[in-house]
Amino acid sequence: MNPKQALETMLTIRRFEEAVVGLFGEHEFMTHFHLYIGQEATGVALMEALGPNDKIATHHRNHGHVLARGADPKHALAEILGRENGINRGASGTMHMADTDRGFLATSAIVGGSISLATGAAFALKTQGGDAIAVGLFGDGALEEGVSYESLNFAALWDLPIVYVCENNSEGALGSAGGGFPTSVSAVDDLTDIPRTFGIPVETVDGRDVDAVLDVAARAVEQARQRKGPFFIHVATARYAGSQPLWPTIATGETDISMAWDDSQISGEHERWYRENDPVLRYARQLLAAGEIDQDELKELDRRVRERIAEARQYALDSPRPAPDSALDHVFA
Amino acid sequence: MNPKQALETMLTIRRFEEAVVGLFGEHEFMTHFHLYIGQEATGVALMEALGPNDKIATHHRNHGHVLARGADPKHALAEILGRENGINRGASGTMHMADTDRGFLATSAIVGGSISLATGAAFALKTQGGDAIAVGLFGDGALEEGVSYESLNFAALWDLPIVYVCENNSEGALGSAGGGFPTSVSAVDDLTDIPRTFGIPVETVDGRDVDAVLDVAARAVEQARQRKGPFFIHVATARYAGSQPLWPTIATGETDISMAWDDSQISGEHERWYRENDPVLRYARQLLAAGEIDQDELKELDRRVRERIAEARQYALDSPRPAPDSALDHVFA
Amino acid sequence: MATKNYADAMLDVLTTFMEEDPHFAVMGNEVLGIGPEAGQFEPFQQKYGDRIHFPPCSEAAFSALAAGAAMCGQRIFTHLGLAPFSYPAFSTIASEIATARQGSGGRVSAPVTLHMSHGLLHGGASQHSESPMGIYWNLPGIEIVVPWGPADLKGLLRTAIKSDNPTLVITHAFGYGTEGEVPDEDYEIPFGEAAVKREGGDVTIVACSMMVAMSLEAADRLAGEGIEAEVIDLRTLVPLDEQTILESVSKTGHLVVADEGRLRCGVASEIAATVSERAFDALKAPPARVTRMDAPVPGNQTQEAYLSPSVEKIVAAAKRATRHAPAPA
Amino acid sequence: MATKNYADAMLDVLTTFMEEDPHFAVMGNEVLGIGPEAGQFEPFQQKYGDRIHFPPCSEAAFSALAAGAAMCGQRIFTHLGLAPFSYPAFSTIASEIATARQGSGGRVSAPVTLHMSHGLLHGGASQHSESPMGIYWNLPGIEIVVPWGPADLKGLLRTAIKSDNPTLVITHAFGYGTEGEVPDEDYEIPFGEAAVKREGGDVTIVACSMMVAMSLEAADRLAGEGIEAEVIDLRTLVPLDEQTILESVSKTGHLVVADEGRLRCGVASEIAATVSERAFDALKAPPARVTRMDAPVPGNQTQEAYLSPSVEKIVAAAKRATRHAPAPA
Ligand SMILES: Cc1ncc(C[n+]2csc(CCOP(=O)(O)OP(=O)(O)O)c2C)c(N)n1
Ligand SMILES: Cc1ncc(C[n+]2csc(CCOP(=O)(O)OP(=O)(O)O)c2C)c(N)n1
Ligand SMILES: [Mg+2]
Ligand SMILES: [Mg+2]
Repeated sequence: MNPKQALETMLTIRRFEEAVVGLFGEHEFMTHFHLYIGQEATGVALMEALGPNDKIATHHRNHGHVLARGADPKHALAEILGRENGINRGASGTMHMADTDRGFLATSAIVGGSISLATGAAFALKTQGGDAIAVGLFGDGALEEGVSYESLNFAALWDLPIVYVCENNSEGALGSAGGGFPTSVSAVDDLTDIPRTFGIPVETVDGRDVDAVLDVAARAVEQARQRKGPFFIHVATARYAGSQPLWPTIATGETDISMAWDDSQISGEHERWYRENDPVLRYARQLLAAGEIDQDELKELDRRVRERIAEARQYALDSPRPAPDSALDHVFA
Repeated sequence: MNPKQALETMLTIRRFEEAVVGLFGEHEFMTHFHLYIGQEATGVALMEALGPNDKIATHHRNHGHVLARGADPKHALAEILGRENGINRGASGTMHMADTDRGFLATSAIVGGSISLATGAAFALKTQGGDAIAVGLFGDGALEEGVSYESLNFAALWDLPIVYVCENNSEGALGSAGGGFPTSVSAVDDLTDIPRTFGIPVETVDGRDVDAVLDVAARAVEQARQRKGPFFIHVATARYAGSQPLWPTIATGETDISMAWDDSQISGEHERWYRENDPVLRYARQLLAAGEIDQDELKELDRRVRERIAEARQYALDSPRPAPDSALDHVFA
Repeated sequence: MATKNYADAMLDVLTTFMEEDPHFAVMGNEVLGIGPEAGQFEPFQQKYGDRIHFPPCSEAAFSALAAGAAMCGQRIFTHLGLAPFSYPAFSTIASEIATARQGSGGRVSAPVTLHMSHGLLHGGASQHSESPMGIYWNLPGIEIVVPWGPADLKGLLRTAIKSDNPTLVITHAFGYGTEGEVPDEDYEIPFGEAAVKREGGDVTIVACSMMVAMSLEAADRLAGEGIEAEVIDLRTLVPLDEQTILESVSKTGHLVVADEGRLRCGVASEIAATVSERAFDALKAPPARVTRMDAPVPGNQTQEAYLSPSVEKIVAAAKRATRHAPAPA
Repeated sequence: MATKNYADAMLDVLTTFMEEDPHFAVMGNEVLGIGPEAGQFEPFQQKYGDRIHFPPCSEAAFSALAAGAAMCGQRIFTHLGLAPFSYPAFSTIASEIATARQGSGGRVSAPVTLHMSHGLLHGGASQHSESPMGIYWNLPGIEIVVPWGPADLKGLLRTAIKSDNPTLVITHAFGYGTEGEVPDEDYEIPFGEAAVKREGGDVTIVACSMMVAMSLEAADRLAGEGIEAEVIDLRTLVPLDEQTILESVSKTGHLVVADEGRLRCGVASEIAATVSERAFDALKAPPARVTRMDAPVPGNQTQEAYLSPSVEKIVAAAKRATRHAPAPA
């Protein structure tokens, strides 16, 4: 993994999500949406560990996955705005982006959808031979849907080449009872007991730590590639404050990259976020400390990313909407 | 528990099922059905442990549960033959017998149905106060349906007063792959790991042993009654040879009670069944050995049971069928 | 009388049951949706928190839980969320709840009230935009309520919760904020009584839920062109008030059915078939169905609008119907 | 040509795909049902055992597994069992399989073949006796095949598995043993082509699956009374061959739809509505629906018979239709 590149991708995801919230505020799209802020390290490290032929099924919180896998932000933003030249011709919107050119199988907003479809991909990849693997990305809430247990049973029974990636963002979540966005409600204290029950090897990793995620992801992917059966990665992340309410906000403000070296303005309600939980700032500090990057390079990198997202934003806004009657184009092959 | 009475109920269930197979052979009913043979000890001991106000949801293999709870064989047989004076006015047939007077909540033939409905009963009983508990009876196969995991989660999360009774009859089953009746296909080596994952106390018990089942059932029921949360009983029984194929048979022949004291004719393919696995013969031998009953009493008991079932059979055959247009009587209240 | 929205009306009813019945419970997440009205839930939650349950994302089990509880006599208002989230519970609804009474010779009953939100969501895409009335109407054993307007919602919801039958209450996801005059006191609106929301002699427009509002708007436009439309709000699909529909059609001779669900085997098909069967001689023109087109809804407002029933489409259908020249005998 | 039953016909097709496609797989339990034909599976299993998978009782996951595999280009014939066992998989079918292509702007497709058995089972009760065609027909994005007769089954099943769309093949649980002349070679019957199984000029009887056989028997009886019925076997609901139906009705002027599903929002309602809408002027009498009555089926043969569509009911409906005296103009 090229650290600078990884940081750039993480920051790209961050700026992308900041742009998404802006566009929603400007009524450029009206539907419910979900931010990947706070989870960037997971997407970037995981995709780093995957090969070009691997298949991925993901869920409603998919923006970061699609971008980390290499999709162009301008096509992703165009998609969210429902434009003709979006990743899915404007038909999927924010919750269903499925970039099949990059191995995305399907993106389901039905909790339990991605874990079950990914299991099927693993079944096909095993049957077809070769060494491609399947990845199922889902949240902790998916472990409340019965179909997820059923799917784990299949993966274990039939030794399927799949890596399950559960992004647990419940820490600090309000949940429905708290009037916020729903979060995990489970009697299972340690969610890793669930895959363990089915005999699926599992590890918990700190989702704020790029290197840690890459390390476990690489081993998980290798095991599946070697056809040694499924692996379950439980990624623990602190929930982004802006993802606590029913509708996302940029609660911590637009990310100020200078916080990576300048402590002085870090304070207030979100101090802990800036210091410990923001995966982007964390990784930036780490690279600065290691001398992998210096302040000027970091500023330059940030400028480049801002510019790219600004261009993507304009591209999306300038893009044409699909013809109304194209609504019937893809009901059947 | 009165041992003689328990034995009589077990034998009643056995003779009842023998009569059911006979009636099917005579085309008195045509649907798929399921025998409780080999599991009599569980039903009898469990019902012994329950109180009059407890609620029970059971599944397709329900004959023994309904009889053990005290239903009159003649009403049960009339039900199976679809007669007006059956337990459910002839509308439920073999797979849905729901004797509400005896606390049966509902009897579902959808795998996963009874465990989920029973969980709801426990919710109501907890809300309503009092000390009544709910019991969910289901097979090992139910632990393949996602809804079962979801239900266990609810029971654990909300401390519901419920005893789950999983009758595992997979030992010796052929399963679908073997061309027989479907049986458990799970990657979970020890099914008790499933409730354990949700923090639900669980015990495995030998389903051929009346006393053992009664012992654990009594403790489980007491815990639920005291509102100390759910309990899961995993009952292990050997599968009855007649329940291996898709359609049940009396594979081991009509039960010869004299095998309880006379070894001489025990031989052949089913020797192990007669000696070790048949819960009725086992319990009869146990009571004989303990001097709780003697041969003559046992013969007399068997005669009484045969007579009762013969009468029930005649009663069922003589019973009227419901009026055809009663098919619309109970769609709505 | 006061001006209230759906959310107010729902809370009125739920509050009364909380007060009337010490065991009454509410189960579900985002019971008042995720729009601005969601906030109205908080004071209610404050007051009755111990009987308000926020289940895990396990629709199959929590609908079964509500059904099992109802079988024991407990009333639970159960909110499944958006209609597509009821699909993981489909087996529970179709095979347990709908069949409990008939399958037991009338001895078991599961009088649970299941609430879900339906409708097209301005780009919400197929997995959030179902209008499943046709699917559930094919399952006898469940009463189906499809109200429009807070006053009807209040009276019908009370009837639903009191009903000894399982009841499905399907309201529009965008309806929570809809306002109207709502009586303060409690009242019940009997099931099986459609409401003539507008009288007219030229064409009968049958609708439910939000399509009632569109049909009324269409009727106004039609009036401008000299066509008087009678607008019938079904209010409940099960039981269905056939009489009101048939009487209206025998008066107008023309039928338009407007439904937000899909065409094939949907509400519009059922009404059109029933009228054709029962009032054939009264019909002067083909019955017209105005529905969501038969395609999964893309997550795109432009495409969604194309697929959606609309005031324009209702107006056009009504005109076509009233101008139909019967074939020479 | 040889005399074969459904089971033979299915095995013919599955065998060809096993031979043609090294990755083709079969997944399901009791693929040939639990009747006498179940035994015919064994030699097939012997030969292709490594690609025949017996899943746990987890319909939601194994239908999703088949869909996910299909998204990766693997063809899997997936047997869900009896129709009610497809209900735990309803979310997978409705929200994933049906919507995959449209929701992705045509980039994703899930060309899975799902097979299930429907129908009344002589006392099998509601949880085993669903005929869910109406429910699934309300879900665009899935092709629906409802064959009758082993020859049609063979040709339609091959088309289904080859199709690049998700396909639901719904056969009658009592059909496995039904025999007929079946060509030995492989062939495909295109979707969307109904078959006129009997010609007649007085009344059109539209049916699918086992109701085709009942309709043909009814037609014979009607002929005895001088009424010539034309019997149309829909063969596929999606796509629907409207033309063949409409042409027949414009010839006969009378329509009877026979369906084993329920009345409300069922197949009969859809056909009746479509014909009323599209061939209104040709209809000389009200369209008649002969269906399963709207009640959960009790586990009782006497009551079941009362609820069931029958030859007698079809005959009576056809007579009523042809004798309808139109209202004086
Ligand atoms: C079957 C179903 N039920 C309910 C919902 C509503 N819903 C949308 S997101 C969500 C919470 C998901 O939590 P999690 O899986 O942890 O993902 P996160 O948003 O936390 O990343 C719920 C319940 C849904 N989409 N699908
Ligand atoms: C949802 C569902 N899927 C499939 C079936 C078919 N089926 C009937 S019984 C059975 C096996 C049940 O095994 P288990 O739960 O262990 O009960 P047992 O018959 O062994 O006592 C199956 C799969 C069903 N009834 N319901
Ligand atoms: Mg989460
Ligand atoms: Mg079993």
